[in-house]
Amino acid sequence: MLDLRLYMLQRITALIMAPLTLGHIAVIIYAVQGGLSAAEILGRTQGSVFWFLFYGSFVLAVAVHAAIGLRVILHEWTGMTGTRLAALTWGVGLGLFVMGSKAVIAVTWPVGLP
Amino acid sequence: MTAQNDTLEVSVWRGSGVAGQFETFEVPAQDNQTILDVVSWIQHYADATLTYRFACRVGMCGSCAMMVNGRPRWTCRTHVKKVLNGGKVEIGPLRNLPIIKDLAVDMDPFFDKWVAAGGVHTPSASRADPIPAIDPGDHSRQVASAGIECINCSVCYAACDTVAGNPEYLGPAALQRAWTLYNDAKHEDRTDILAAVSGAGGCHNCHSMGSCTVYCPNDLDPMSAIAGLKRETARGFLRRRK
Amino acid sequence: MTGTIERHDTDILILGTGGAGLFAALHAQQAAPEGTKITIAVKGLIGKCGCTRMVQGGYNVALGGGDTVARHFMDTIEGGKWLPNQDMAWRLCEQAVVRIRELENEIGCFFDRNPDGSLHQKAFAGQTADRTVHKGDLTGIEIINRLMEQVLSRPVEKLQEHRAIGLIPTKDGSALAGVLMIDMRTGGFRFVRAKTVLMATGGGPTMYKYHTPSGDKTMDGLAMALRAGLPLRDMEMVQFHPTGLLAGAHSRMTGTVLEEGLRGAGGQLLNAAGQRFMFDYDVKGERATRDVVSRGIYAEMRKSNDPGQVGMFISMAHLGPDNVRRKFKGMVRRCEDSGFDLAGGLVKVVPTAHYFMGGVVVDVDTRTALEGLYVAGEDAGGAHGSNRLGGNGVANSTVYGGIAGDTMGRDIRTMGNLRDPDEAVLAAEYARAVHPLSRKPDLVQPLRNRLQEAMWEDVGVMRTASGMQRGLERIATIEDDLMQVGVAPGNLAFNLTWHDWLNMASLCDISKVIAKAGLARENSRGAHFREDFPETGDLAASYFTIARQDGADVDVTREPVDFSIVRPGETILPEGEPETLVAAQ
Amino acid sequence: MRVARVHPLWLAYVLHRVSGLALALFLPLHFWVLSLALTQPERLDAFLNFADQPLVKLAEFGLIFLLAVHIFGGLRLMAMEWLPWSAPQKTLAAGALGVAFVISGTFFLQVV
Ligand SMILES: Cc1cc2nc3c(=O)[nH]c(=O)nc-3n(C[C@H](O)[C@H](O)[C@H](O)COP(=O)(O)OP(=O)(O)OC[C@H]3O[C@@H](n4cnc5c(N)ncnc54)[C@H](O)[C@@H]3O)c2cc1C
Ligand code: HEM
Ligand code: SF4
Ligand code: F3S
Ligand code: FES
Repeated sequence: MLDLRLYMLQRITALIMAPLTLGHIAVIIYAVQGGLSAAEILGRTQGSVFWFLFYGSFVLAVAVHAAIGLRVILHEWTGMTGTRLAALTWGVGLGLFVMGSKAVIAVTWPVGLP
Repeated sequence: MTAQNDTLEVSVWRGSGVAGQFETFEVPAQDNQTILDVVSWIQHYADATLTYRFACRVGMCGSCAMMVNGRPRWTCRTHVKKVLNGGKVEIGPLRNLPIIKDLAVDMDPFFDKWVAAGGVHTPSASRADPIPAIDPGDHSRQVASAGIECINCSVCYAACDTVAGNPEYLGPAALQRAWTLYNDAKHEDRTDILAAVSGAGGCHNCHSMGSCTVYCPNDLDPMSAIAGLKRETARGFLRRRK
Repeated sequence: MTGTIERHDTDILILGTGGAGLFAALHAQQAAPEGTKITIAVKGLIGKCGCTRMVQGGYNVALGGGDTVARHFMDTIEGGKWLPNQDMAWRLCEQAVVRIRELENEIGCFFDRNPDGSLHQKAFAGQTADRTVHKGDLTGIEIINRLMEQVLSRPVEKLQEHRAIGLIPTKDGSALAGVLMIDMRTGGFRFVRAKTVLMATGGGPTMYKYHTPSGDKTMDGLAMALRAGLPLRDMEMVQFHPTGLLAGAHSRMTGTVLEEGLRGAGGQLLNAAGQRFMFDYDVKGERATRDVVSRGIYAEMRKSNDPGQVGMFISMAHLGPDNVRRKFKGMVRRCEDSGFDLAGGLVKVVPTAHYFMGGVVVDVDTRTALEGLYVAGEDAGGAHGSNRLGGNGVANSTVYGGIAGDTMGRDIRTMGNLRDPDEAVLAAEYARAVHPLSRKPDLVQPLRNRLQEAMWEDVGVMRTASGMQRGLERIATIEDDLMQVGVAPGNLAFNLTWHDWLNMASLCDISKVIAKAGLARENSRGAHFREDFPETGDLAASYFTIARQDGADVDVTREPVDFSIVRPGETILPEGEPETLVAAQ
Repeated sequence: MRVARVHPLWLAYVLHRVSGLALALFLPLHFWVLSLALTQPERLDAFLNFADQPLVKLAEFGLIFLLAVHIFGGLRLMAMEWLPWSAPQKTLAAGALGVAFVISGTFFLQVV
């Protein structure tokens, strides 16, 4: 179910996410001091190429990573195989990617609050 | 501890294929009694139709493995005292393999995977050649020797949840054999092994849950052997991409 | 009344997957013409049953460093007390050199090395050179695992858990047509025709109260050969290992070997009073050869004459428990698992039946008197004479297994079609096997216990004419009782009790032959010791025994040993060669 | 039939799987909330206020904890798989858990 290619993809995406996620947590810890507000968050991120790339690559990586992870769990726990498993893997991956992209765009696109 | 009781209450799995249930027997307790002795006593004196398998009686052949209180073990080397629970013990067929009857399982899938993992020596010399000098202290030889005493008893295979969930997974013993051969200087097709363990059922399915290493009665460490295969295949993957 | 017997055809059939059977399969594949069908039938799982797997000490082969094939040969002849078939012994020593290279280079075994990378060799008792190649003290596992992989990965038909029960000749009796077997998993019968059949079922003297071989070995092969009318030689020769573990009659651990190395390293044998006794029997004390130590322990047991005190003790503690634990890790753990402390305490030991030197008469190419039947390994007689040297057992099974494969592969080219069986014999063999199914079910195990007691007491380590006569009577009664004991016919799938019954039938048949051959040898050689004839006898007039089925009886005759290579008192070693190359311990 | 297999490495595996699964289930929710920023910022604010409640704080702590567990569990795994040292695996498993605690604990302290 997990050949070398999928394995490498999962490991590489994990390696990409590790610093991103830790960075994200650090930011949150820093940010929550004094309470969060939407404006505060967005003020920092919107229009920033850095944060766009930061969260964008996270979304890309996590879509791949979680899709592969869920694929393995589904196979081992439900015995699902073949096209259904492949379809679900892609579905999860694309779903996460679309939802994640929307979030990233919402948070980093330089439009400002309407 | 109630080992002093003069009888043991033994639940034994009965049935063929998927159907079956536990059946309880009273077995006289003895000093120096192994689980294999208990099972044998039942067949000899209580129920002539009980099926199980053994050969060597001393932990060399790996044919007597069963689930004892839910844990895979060599029954010929398991002293009753070690597993007795309030005078009771539960004995079932080895997990993760098709049951033929009662306590005997079909080991063919285990051995098919052994071969599929590339666990067969391919010669780099012939009987006409001298035996190669090999430094026993050489690093790769020591890695190869670490797993060489495996008796293919399938205890690790039964312990692994990945095998349980993923029928294609080659399993710890087969992969450990592949790793041994990969490190064997005498083996001709070392890269073939990496290909054999990189497919859909290959080493990359292992989650390093370590039950193989924890339960191997031989103190072998298939988990680390599999990690070795992952390392080498990953290295090969990256190199190829360059 | 042949119920349903499934018919099956092949070209080359191999019975057993010890060193002999597996090597035969590989060599047959190399030697036979393209398209030859090869089938392996075995009582257990491929490679996991039999004794080759249990080999501890190692593999004898002369690989230079002063050692020569001639020296190996001389040790084998002298160890066998001049009874071996010399041509077979020579071939064994000569071919072992090739076989060990094959094992390392082609099969993939890795044997222990010296620091300089060359093979490590040590000396078993009775050898005049460091000759034994080994993999720690688990040599058999390495050999059989590697052979098993090779065979499993080849297109050989595998009939696992198939028990051979009868050799079926052609109607005119001139050749073998095939083998009747039971598919143990289903309980069904299967008759397999083959042009050539190798019998490599490995003997196995498990009719003794204490025995080392694996549970699947019960003399089936020799019993089948006897019924098929083949001559068996040296059938009185049962090798006892001096230190079998004594864990009680109820335990399958009882009889299993505590390795030779324990005594070699200085292990002491003690009696119930805690005293060493082996020096009363031999100047080498505990380090004397197997037969001598076995007799010493046996005599001491008899001396103590205490029914509550069976067996003697082995003590290692004086060598330092930690040291012992380090040096004999496997043995210490094994004892521990069955409840004994080998490193620091006393472990009870008893001589245990280990190897069977007797077997079917074969030529140096493993051919027998019956066309189409070949025999190799422990089932074949002749190579060891009255005593097998430690390390010559696997050498024998792998060398001759390979030769059998080569010979069958070659012979099959000139053989015509498959032969048709004598249906009457087939029906008789079938009837024999189903006999218990129509009797009232009863316990089989007590009969096995009785047979084992009888053989141990009357046809064991030390023998007398009256003892062996008594033994024969006891066997006869047990056999009569066996014929009355039934097995419930309801569920024959993987029915171990039915197979226990069949095991008993084979063991009784061969037990009788052992006792009769023992009676026929009126001197003491190697493993065979007659209290009433303790002398070796005239070496130059050495004879070996031949047993044959004669109607309902077994007939034993004597035949002179053919000293085809060397005569007693002479040697083939060059003049001036030292007597031994082994440094004194 | 019952299967007995509880030992540290197996627990580490279960923890890794459960945390991965939980994260995978939570992530879509997280993305959804963030994407509200574009269309309905007031609902995002409302959510953030809601997130100030102690119970929710605890849940967040759990989440960060899971994330930390998963990350360090994952790093532990990759170290085991790829780095030559492999013996002290149990220590690694425990260590990963420890680091996870420290991180999420810091978060917790900061937040409360
Ligand atoms: C504990 C122990 C230690 C030993 N140590 C040494 C040593 O250190 N060095 C040494 O040289 N020798 C040693 N020996 C002896 C050695 O093991 C044997 O000489 C040799 O392995 C015999 O090989 P084989 O192939 O003839 O028989 P085996 O390896 O015994 O194989 C016999 C095969 O025949 C099968 N079989 C039996 N009956 C039937 C049937 N009816 N139908 C189908 N199949 C059947 C069995 O299941 C098995 O597969 C030792 C033996 C024992 C028991
Ligand atoms: C936050 C987003 C993440 C999600 C949703 C997620 C999800 C998952 C899932 C569902 C699995 C499958 C678990 C299993 O097979 O048992 C998994 C496996 C894995 N994850 Fe993550 N993960 C995330 C982040 C990370 C990070 C940051 C790392 C980096 C260290 C990581 C490392 C791994 C590894 C190594 C595996 C493989 C486990 C195995 O083979 O047993 N993950 N992940
Ligand atoms: S690795 Fe250990 S448990 Fe697994 S088959 Fe080999 S000896 Fe048995
Ligand atoms: S138990 Fe199974 S998951 Fe891997 S570490 Fe061992 S093979
Ligand atoms: S009977 Fe051989 S390992 Fe237990």
